[in-house]
Amino acid sequence: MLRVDVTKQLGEFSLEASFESQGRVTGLFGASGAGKTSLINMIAGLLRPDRGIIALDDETLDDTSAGVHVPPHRRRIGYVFQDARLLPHLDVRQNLDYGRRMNRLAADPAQFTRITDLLDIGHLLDRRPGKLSGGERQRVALGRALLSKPRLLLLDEPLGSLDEGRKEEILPYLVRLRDEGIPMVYVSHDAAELRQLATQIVMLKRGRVTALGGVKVLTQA
Amino acid sequence: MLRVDVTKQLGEFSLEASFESQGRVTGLFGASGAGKTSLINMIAGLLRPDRGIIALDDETLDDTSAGVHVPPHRRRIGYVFQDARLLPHLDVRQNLDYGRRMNRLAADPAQFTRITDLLDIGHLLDRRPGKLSGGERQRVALGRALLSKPRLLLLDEPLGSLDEGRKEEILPYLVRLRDEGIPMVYVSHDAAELRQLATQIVMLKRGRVTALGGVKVLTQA
Amino acid sequence: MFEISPAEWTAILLSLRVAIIATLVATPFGIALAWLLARREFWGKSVLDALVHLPLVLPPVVTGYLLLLTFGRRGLVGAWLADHLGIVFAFRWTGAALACGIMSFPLLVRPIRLSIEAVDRRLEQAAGTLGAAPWQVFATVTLPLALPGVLAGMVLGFAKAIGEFGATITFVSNIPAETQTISSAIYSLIQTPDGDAAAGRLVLISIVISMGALMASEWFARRATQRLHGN
Amino acid sequence: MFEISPAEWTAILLSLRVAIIATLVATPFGIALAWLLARREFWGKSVLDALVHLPLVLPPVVTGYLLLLTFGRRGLVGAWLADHLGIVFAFRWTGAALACGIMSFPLLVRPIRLSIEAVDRRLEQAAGTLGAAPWQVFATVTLPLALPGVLAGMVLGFAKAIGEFGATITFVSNIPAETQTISSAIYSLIQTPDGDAAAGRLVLISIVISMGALMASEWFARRATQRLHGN
Amino acid sequence: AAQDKSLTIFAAASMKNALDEIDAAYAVKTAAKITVSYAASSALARQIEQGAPADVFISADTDWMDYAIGKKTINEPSRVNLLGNSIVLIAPKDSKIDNVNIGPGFDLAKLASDGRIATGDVKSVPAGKYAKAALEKLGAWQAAEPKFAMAVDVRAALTLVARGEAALGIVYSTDAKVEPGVKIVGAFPADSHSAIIYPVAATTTAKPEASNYLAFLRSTAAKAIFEKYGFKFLVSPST
Ligand SMILES: Nc1ncnc2c1ncn2[C@@H]1O[C@H](COP(=O)(O)OP(=O)(O)OP(=O)(O)O)[C@@H](O)[C@H]1O
Ligand SMILES: Nc1ncnc2c1ncn2[C@@H]1O[C@H](COP(=O)(O)OP(=O)(O)OP(=O)(O)O)[C@@H](O)[C@H]1O
Ligand SMILES: [Mg+2]
Ligand SMILES: [Mg+2]
Repeated sequence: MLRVDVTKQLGEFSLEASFESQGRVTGLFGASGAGKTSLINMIAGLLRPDRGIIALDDETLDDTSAGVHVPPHRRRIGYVFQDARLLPHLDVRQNLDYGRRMNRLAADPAQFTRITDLLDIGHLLDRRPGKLSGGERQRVALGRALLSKPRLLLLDEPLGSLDEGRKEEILPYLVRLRDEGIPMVYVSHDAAELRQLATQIVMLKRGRVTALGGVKVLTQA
Repeated sequence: MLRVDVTKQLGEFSLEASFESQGRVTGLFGASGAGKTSLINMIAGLLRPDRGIIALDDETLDDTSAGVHVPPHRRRIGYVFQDARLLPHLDVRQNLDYGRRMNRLAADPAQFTRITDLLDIGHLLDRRPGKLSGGERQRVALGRALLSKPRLLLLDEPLGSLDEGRKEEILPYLVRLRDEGIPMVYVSHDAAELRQLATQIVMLKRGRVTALGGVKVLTQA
Repeated sequence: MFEISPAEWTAILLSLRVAIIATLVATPFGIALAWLLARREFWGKSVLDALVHLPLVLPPVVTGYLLLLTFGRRGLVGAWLADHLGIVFAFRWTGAALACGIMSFPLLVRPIRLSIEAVDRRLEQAAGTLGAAPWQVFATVTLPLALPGVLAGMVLGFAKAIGEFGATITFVSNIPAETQTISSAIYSLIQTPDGDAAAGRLVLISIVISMGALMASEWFARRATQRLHGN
Repeated sequence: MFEISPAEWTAILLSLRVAIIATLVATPFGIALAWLLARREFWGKSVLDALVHLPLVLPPVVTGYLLLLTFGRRGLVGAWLADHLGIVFAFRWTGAALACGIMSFPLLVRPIRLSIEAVDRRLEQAAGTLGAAPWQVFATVTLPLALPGVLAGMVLGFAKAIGEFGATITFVSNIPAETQTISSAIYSLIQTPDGDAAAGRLVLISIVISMGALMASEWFARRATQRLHGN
Repeated sequence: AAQDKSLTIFAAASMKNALDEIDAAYAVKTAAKITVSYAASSALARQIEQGAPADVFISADTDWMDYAIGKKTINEPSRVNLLGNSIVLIAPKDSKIDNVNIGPGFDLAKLASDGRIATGDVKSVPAGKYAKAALEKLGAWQAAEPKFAMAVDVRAALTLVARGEAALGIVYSTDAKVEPGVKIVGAFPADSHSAIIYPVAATTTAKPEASNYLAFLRSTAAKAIFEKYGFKFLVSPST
């Protein structure tokens, strides 16, 4: 369960979002500049709300009135950034392994192979991010987040720069992940994508939640 | 008329592309990693082909056998990068004006307003790129290229991070630009987008041109 | 303790003039050289690089001596400059500025080079596609983005120029009101058995000057990074 | 011309030892301080910053004299260290290393700070979301990305340590085989009427040493940037 | 006691060539190991004050020896005013100036015309202090003062003249004699300034061997060497 009830002022832009999602995949839908990235930055702990509460399951991650702010590295929340943010000094393999190493988890070669195969990045393992194409970078970022074994996944347009063929390969996998029980917050402006994946939709418009509910709210958009 | 006949080796990836486009909008279609960005980098003059020729109208831009390589700033080719590449130390207005200033063109406030309105970035003019959302950044990059008055526009998934609503506003404008006679090379993996805009399709697969022709080749993909 | 004698005032003002002129004149050369070292490959590059570092490696008196051989009245370059351009360094405050500029040059160049190397070339490419010629790219993209390095280099260079005295005194000796900077005044005082108090006073003054320069540069740098990363 | 006397060999080896130890010991402190100055706001930050630059601003003899008063056998800190930890700087090569370390500290810190400031915080954030605690982020992201600055700082510091003699000779004197570095040997030779040839030879040697250090660092830096920007 | 025949001498840098030769002779004679630290007298005196491991201090002037004695770091009875020197007026080798008579009415300013006069810093370098005293006594200081270029030490002053940067210089005769680029054009009368003296003494922490060394400095053998380098030997030599 994810509970968000926050306000945040960024320059002239004000974000006031309040929703509770039982859904395993919360689809965050909204136009460019609606505040989607800002909102998931707060869930990840990278941006502190001016006021409000963020809670995941029974753990309070942020509570400004109580002065609670769990730092990002203790949240175990995976994040696929809109701008990949691969570590440029590490090769693809090291990027993929980074989360596991930082959390001191044992290596899981089977899982590693499964994910690199799915994302078709197995042939890139020894390359550095500077030599990847845009879509390849995005796939590595997705793989890196998945391999860090998070308890919640934030995905900021993870399939944005991928071609249809690839999207259609990856989406079912994300559906499977969802069904295995890893909750996600999924940002997209592709209604079709969200219909396949999301179990609950939060519609954002200029920093306000304008609709909340099942995927059927997408048709009202 | 754009004529490209080049080979380029990048690590293990080899690009061998040869096509000629009379089309006003050449759609470059291909999966992630197919070589689309590398190809338009060569057209822009940012990447030098190992061997081959690139010619625009009657001007040879690259001819490795004759040692010709026109540097990027003399090509008057506008480029909307896959990763916006706004200049971080300039605000949005200065970014938009940059091409005009460098080419010492007179200010054209009417055109400036038309484009900022179309892209809905008029309220962002005094902001720096660091404070824009992903989609806003992409729109500014598009505006910047348009305002530099190029004789050829290269667009690398310019609408990738934009929502449907916005896409549907911008696409017709690009169609109008095309009809006014500014040739473009348009990279996308969205067949629908290309169908609306492109007059000729170049299909790339693992560095090779696998199909060439009108938009109908998209259906074979 | 805090009465400053007229002679000391003269030395202070001279030091300021020498350090400021040295820093300002050296900065454009430093930027040009930093750019060359950061961005170009050419024959003899490592020799040039070593040459830039030389004033750091050699004892200052040696540098001063070499300056004397080169830029002195009878030095190769010095004689030519005096005859053809009327520029004289020997025993002039200009010579002190030259010595300080050369001594602080390595400290100026390195941070600038570092910052230029760190500028994202993809941004420079983007500027190129917008029609900016290489020198325009340098002036409108590379240099502004390397500003923190330029400021850091100028601060280090200025601080060094205030503290420099070994090369200066060897090259232009110590002539009150012409070449006697705070540092050479402090040195003289330290060499006299009862000069400690006066030396201490001048030490405080040079600390205050450099604190001022430092804080000014921090302020500029803060503004610059705010411009970059904030609004 | 190129026969090196045993005494000169001793000075050369001592210089190398002093400069290497000074650089290696100062580097971790320099990195820590650079990080503090680059990334933290705290009370007294500008005072700390000024303090770091002090050895640059003061004439070296003043720094040497202050070191003598502080770390000398009868100095406040020196006496305590000798009594409680058995560490003696006074008139030992360790003192020469201390003097060189302190004199080159500002040159070490600035480039590192500059590079740390230039590290993209969004990458550090990304590491954080992957579970890296702040110290892990520093060790695995910030520091590797700031490597060019660390190398630049170390080179400047090393070169300075080779050339330093004003503070060293004032603090630990000029005792052959114990505190006489190449630079102080050059100084002695310059003081003797017929010492120029020998001084010139030592000058060449110190140039060669620093050229070596410079080229090694360029090589490392090149590898580091290749790792960053290429494969 | 035969085991500790090593000595550390703290000596003014300007004495290096003479003292190196003397130490070599002493080492041959006694098999002692002599280590000399050459630096500015000021630095050496302060280091001794701070407990430097020096057995013998050889200062280039009396001020710093007096300073050290005042700090009770010098074994005062062992002090000897060993050497003397004189200051001379020099000019570049190819200068037209020659055979200057330095006495009452001596007009140094006029002699320099538009050139500079190099000497050690008149506040801190001994040679400069003596030069200033002498010129004041001769009544030539006021006019000449603006023309002075004060160097960091005598060697630097000498270089300025040898390189032709300065028209004239005032340095020790010991230094002037060995620099081929300059010529001595006049000698200052000995009574125009206080005596130029190089005192030597053992420190309060000196090893017993130091007294042997001090004795050797007063020997005829040492006298010959010192005089070879132009110093005046101020004590009657022991054998
Ligand atoms: N410098 C390089 N060294 C090695 N391989 C490279 C380099 N640059 C690109 N590549 C490889 O070349 C191929 C083509 O890259 P390019 O960026 O042109 O792809 P693209 O078609 O634009 O893909 P996308 O849609 O993902 O952006 C990719 O497989 C990429 O990994
Ligand atoms: N630091 C800031 N200062 C001022 N305004 C900001 C700042 N950061 C973001 N904004 C503004 O806040 C709004 C929301 O930004 P956000 O990045 O959350 O949008 P988004 O929904 O993710 O959009 P996109 O789909 O384009 O990525 C935008 O209008 C943006 O301009
Ligand atoms: Mg966003
Ligand atoms: Mg691409």
